[in-house]
Amino acid sequence: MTSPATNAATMTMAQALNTALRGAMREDRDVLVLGEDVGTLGGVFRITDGLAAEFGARRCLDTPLAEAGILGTAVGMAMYGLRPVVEMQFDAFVYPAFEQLVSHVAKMRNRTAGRIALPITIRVPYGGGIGGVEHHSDSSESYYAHTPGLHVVTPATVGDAHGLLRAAIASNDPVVFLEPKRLYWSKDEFAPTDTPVPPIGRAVVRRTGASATLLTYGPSVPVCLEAAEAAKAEGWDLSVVDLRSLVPFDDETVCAAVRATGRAVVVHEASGYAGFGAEIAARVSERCFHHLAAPVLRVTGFDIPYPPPMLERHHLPGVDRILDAVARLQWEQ
Amino acid sequence: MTSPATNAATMTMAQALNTALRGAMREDRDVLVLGEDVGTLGGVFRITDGLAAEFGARRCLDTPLAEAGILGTAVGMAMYGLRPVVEMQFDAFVYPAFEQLVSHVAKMRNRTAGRIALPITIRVPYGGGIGGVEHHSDSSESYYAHTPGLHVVTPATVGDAHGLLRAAIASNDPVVFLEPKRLYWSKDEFAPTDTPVPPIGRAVVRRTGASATLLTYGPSVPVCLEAAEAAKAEGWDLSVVDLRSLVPFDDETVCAAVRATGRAVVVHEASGYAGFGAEIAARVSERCFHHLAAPVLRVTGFDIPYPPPMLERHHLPGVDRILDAVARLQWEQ
Amino acid sequence: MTLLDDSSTPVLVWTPGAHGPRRDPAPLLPDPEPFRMLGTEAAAELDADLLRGLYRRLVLGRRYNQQATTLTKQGRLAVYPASTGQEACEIAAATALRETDWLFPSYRDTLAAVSRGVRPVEALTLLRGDAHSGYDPYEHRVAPLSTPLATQAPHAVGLAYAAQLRGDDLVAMALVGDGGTSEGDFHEALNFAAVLNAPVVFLVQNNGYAISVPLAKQSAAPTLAHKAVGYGISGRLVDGNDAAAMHIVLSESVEHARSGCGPVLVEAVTYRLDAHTNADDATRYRSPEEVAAWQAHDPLTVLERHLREHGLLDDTGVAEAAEAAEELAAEMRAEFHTDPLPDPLSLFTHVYAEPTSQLREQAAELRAWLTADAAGAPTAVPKRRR
Amino acid sequence: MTLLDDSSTPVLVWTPGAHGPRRDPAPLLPDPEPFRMLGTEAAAELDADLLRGLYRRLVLGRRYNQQATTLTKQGRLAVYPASTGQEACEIAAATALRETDWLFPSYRDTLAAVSRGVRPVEALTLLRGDAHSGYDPYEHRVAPLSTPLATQAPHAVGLAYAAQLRGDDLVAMALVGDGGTSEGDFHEALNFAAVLNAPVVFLVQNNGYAISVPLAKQSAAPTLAHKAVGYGISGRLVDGNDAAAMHIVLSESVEHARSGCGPVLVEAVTYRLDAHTNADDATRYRSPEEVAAWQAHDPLTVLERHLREHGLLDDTGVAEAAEAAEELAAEMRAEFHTDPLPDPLSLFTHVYAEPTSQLREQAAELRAWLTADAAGAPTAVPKRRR
Ligand SMILES: Cc1ncc(C[n+]2csc(CCOP(=O)(O)OP(=O)(O)O)c2C)c(N)n1
Ligand SMILES: Cc1ncc(C[n+]2csc(CCOP(=O)(O)OP(=O)(O)O)c2C)c(N)n1
Ligand SMILES: [Mg+2]
Ligand SMILES: [Mg+2]
Repeated sequence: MTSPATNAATMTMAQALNTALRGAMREDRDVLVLGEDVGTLGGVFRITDGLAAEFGARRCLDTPLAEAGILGTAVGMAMYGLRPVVEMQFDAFVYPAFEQLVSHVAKMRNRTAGRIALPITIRVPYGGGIGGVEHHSDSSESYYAHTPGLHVVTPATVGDAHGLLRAAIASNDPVVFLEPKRLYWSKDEFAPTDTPVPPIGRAVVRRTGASATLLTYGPSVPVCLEAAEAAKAEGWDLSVVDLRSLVPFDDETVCAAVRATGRAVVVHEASGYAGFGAEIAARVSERCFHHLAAPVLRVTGFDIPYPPPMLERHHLPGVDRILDAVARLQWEQ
Repeated sequence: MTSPATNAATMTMAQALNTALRGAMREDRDVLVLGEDVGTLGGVFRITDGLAAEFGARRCLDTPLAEAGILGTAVGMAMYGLRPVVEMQFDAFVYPAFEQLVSHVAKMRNRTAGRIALPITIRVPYGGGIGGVEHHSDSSESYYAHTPGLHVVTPATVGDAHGLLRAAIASNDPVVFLEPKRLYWSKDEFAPTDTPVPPIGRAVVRRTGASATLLTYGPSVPVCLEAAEAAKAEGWDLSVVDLRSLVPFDDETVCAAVRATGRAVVVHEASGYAGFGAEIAARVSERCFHHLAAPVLRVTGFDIPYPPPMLERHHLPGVDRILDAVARLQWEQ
Repeated sequence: MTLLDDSSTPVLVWTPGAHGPRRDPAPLLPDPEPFRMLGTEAAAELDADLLRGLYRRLVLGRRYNQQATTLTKQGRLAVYPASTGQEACEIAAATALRETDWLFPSYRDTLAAVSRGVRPVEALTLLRGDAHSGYDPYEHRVAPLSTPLATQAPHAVGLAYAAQLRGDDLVAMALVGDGGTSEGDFHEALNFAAVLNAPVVFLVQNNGYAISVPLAKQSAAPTLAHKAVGYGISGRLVDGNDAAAMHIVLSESVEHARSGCGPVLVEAVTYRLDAHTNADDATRYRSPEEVAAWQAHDPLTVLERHLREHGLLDDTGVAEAAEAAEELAAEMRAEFHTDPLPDPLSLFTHVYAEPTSQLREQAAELRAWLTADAAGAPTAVPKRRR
Repeated sequence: MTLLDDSSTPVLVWTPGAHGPRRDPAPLLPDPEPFRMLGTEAAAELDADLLRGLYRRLVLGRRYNQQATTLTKQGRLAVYPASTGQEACEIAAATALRETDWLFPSYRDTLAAVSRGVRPVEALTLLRGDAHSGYDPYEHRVAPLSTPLATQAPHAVGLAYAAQLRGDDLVAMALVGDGGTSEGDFHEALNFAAVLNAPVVFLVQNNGYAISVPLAKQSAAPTLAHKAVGYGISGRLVDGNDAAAMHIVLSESVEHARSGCGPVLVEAVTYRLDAHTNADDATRYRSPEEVAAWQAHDPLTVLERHLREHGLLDDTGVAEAAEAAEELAAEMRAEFHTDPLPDPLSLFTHVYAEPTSQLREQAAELRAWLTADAAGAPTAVPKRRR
């Protein structure tokens, strides 16, 4: 998706994330990585591969198996001036650390009137589509987005994975960095050195169309782009907006894209009910009310616990369900 | 708010909750209460007052101070056929139990294909307005509402406090029972024996008006009713819908009330961003699109950590902010 | 009898004059060396049938692990965390419990479940991917496999407490790994069990690793069994590769709990001979020499050697056990031969006792899509509902 | 030096031949009786200036607790959890640390913060209700008071580890209550500290109750200090009402941690003489006799008696200390005389380093309402923006 640049190479999103971590650790000795299996093993997804070898076991730290302990320890490190990057092994294993996240990480700057900043990056492989057993495919972005004090970002491209991770580590606020695990092995041409670090908080229009606008993020971005291609056959020319940042929200880009078409569909993997898509739909409905020719629809996971591998394809929003929603955008009017 | 009935007495919401617990424990020996300070002390809000004396320390159990342990223990009790009622001492102290809540309580029925039911009631004193120090005034309903497998209810009247708690304890599904702590001392005439147990999942229209509809729940219900009174002076006749049940959602009642006026304002204490109001606004905007004369507006807490006592009145949605939103419902059209 | 008896005497607080320990820690501490039977003189006294039974179960268990691993290679199982090398622990967890007792396994413990009577295909359903839990927990009193580590430990406490409250004779056993002991839930469960005097046995299989993380990075405790004293319960240390020792220590612990003497923490020292799962590359974090050293202490080898040395097993016995194991393997292959076809609409059936109106709407949507799909919707936008 | 040194030898796994404890548990166990100085013969050797200093601090501490309690009655403080009776613990936490060290207090420990130099009005801001935390944590190296129990314990570990990584000489002390030891975070913090060999001292003030819940319903451990052995660290038991013993044990523990010998868990046996907070009714869960027994063992009485008996304190000394205490009390009254007027718009300033566009919008909204309010909007709908 990025245009070829000097010294570009084809890499996977996993490699881009690894490159980002390595670069940040080389440039700033205050950056350190901690989590379960991040050291010797390089993480179960190999995102931290080679970091312990290059930076030592104390800067790429295999911790005991306790997520509250990991995040709580990171808080103390950050209080002392380090910039910890925490790896949570899977989405559902953030939950044991929820109190640390909500009651400390999110609130520390506020409760100390700005005296303590917590530049912590919390990397969370999230989402489904990889045939994981239960507790390995959750999309928990809504919990984080509803917690003031956290930034929440999620890349959909190899380049953004690198850039947003560098931006997250550079941020003086805690960032929940959601990595769409089924895009780990997606590939793209990409030159880490040439690629500017995108500021956190900016959405990007991945495709401009005139008929309707798909609003999405993370693992659903490629699905929406595919749907937009398929929609051509129906005579629909779809815009696709990749939010990238759930907090802060890029109202400007999103509203402009919706007003331009007057129709919008929100797409994400998480269960729809009180999901992040509700916020998108509510905002857009409020802010673009008089531009809307049809209600904003949502295509999301069902309101069920994440299903077992053999059924997950029915749960995940796919091209067909997206096109079906587009078809329901009251074209007859 | 309830009409006087035979053997009615004036009681506080706290007393009604206590009455409900006592009644349930008398009728069913499988009902038991556990939590921090629920025994000898009767709970910090005295909701469990006298239960240990009547039912013994093993059925009204003072536990060690560990919320995951409390909820996890309740899971095991429920697996064995008991109907545990868990008291979480304050809203923010549910967070240590978040993993048990999300990964087990919410999912157990589903992951065992219906073989294990968990009839657990999780009582959570929530919300602000009582001058509590940090971590004592959170409105965390959005986290629970977004977690499939949980029922989420919250009473706004003395009668509903009793009825909904009885319904929650009788339910074969886990229920997060949110108690608006600033309504604990609200009083009403009420007869426990005469009052039917309202089914979980039904909203109630507290006031019918023709101009616009306020959609709200829990601690904001009395505020909305007050706003509706004040609005008369402006010539607005407002409907007020008390959701009572956030999960399941009473689409029928809510949509009918919104369609009747064509204008709606959602009111809750929690931070607005990705808050439960987003779901209400998104649903209503989608389902009542062609009936809406104006966008659905939200009046909520700001997107900030809950403020210290001396500033909380600025954060909480009050009558003025609600009327201000009503004024912005594009009456000129 | 218990600390929380309704009739209990006024609660004890340390008074200025009586500050000493509320209980003597000495009896709570584990032996300095893991308890062993096989290879010791005491082993000669062991019941021959017990040992032969354990042997047959071990052989079955090993074959079970092999077959399940093979099924992953054939794509019949999505993933399999083998308990190869830990079979003595898995099996003893079953032999030490009565039918009326409960087992709370962790994700690696399908063999323990199978040893309690759960059919392999049902125990492995989670790992095949057609459903989250394939067996009825009430049938053999085996809780669903717990993937979030140590989170099932408090469930065991609650269930045991509930049984006690009803006056039922029941012990609950929770299985946790060495890594799992670091989780807060492990701590809270032990503490609750101790304070409630609930009849629970916590079995920690210390196999040296949590995926790639060795014990030395997990805990600095003298032994994991030493954690018991911090809860005021008994700690036992046992050789997890000695099936006889495992059976004895767990049986004693279960009876200790059953008789109202309180929960027990048992640490079984063992080793995971296979990788974490079939998807793991164990050579990244441990040496072939280390694995070889433990292979020499394989629970099956150790027991077989003992039996042969004591004339309790001959080639016929070995062949018989192997045959039974082959039967099990054949049964597993047969069960896994066909692909399960879980019903997509089952997604909505067990979220709540009754589906909410929201779920009914969503089920209707999915049904419509499935129907359109089956009917073969127009090609331009295939499968789309019109 | 530490377990995780880059250069460390290959990780130790128990090998079949060497199954015994990886470290000897004996030295980790606490003494059977709490360590005491005052009233013992050894007390005669104590430095007189140290004791007189502790006395003055105790008198100040007691007065601080009284004044703060009075402020709640006057509505100047929203709530106050007094540490009356626990002053020796609070104070020793400060005297045992160097200026460069860090303190991680729990919600009850404002006196410990004040003893490290935080101004009372700043330490009490949280409880007055004008801001969440009134002091700059970096000024006196005191972390914000932690309301969610035990959650600050892992912070202490992380900070101590970070300092170690940078080669800075620093010890972190985390204060937890007896109730707080039941939380998972307490367990995880101790384990992390032990495994990382981080210089942390965990001080548990066992005051017998968690609100209404007595220790016997909180833990069945011989003593809470016995928990140390489960993490492979040293446990110390000390009389929390003996200021000299507290100072000595904490100083030794801090130096133990500082010198790289690992974290220490100290249990101080003490008693909360006041109710949980001014809003609590302690008569619901404990007897006047019990309170009276502890009053006789009041840390202030105990130390004063010792000083007088050894001729180290006379009426002048008592009067001087009382005078200093009255000065502190007067200062507190003066500071709390005026109502703070926190700026409503400050709500938005420290959520993020830079407010998001969402927060800027919301701040503008609030500003508009406040302006309308000040301008006196029409009466029918007062304060409403038009
Ligand atoms: C709460 C939680 N965190 C992380 C994981 C991911 N995970 C799965 S297995 C494992 C290692 C478990 O080690 P141990 O407890 O020793 O059990 P073993 O695998 O050795 O049987 C990890 C970290 C998990 N399942 N649950
Ligand atoms: C995580 C959490 N759960 C519950 C509470 C509510 N609470 C406040 S103080 C307290 C008792 C604390 O007891 P202890 O740890 O012994 O400290 P003490 O009050 O005796 O100083 C409780 C339950 C809390 N603050 N945090
Ligand atoms: Mg292990
Ligand atoms: Mg206490």
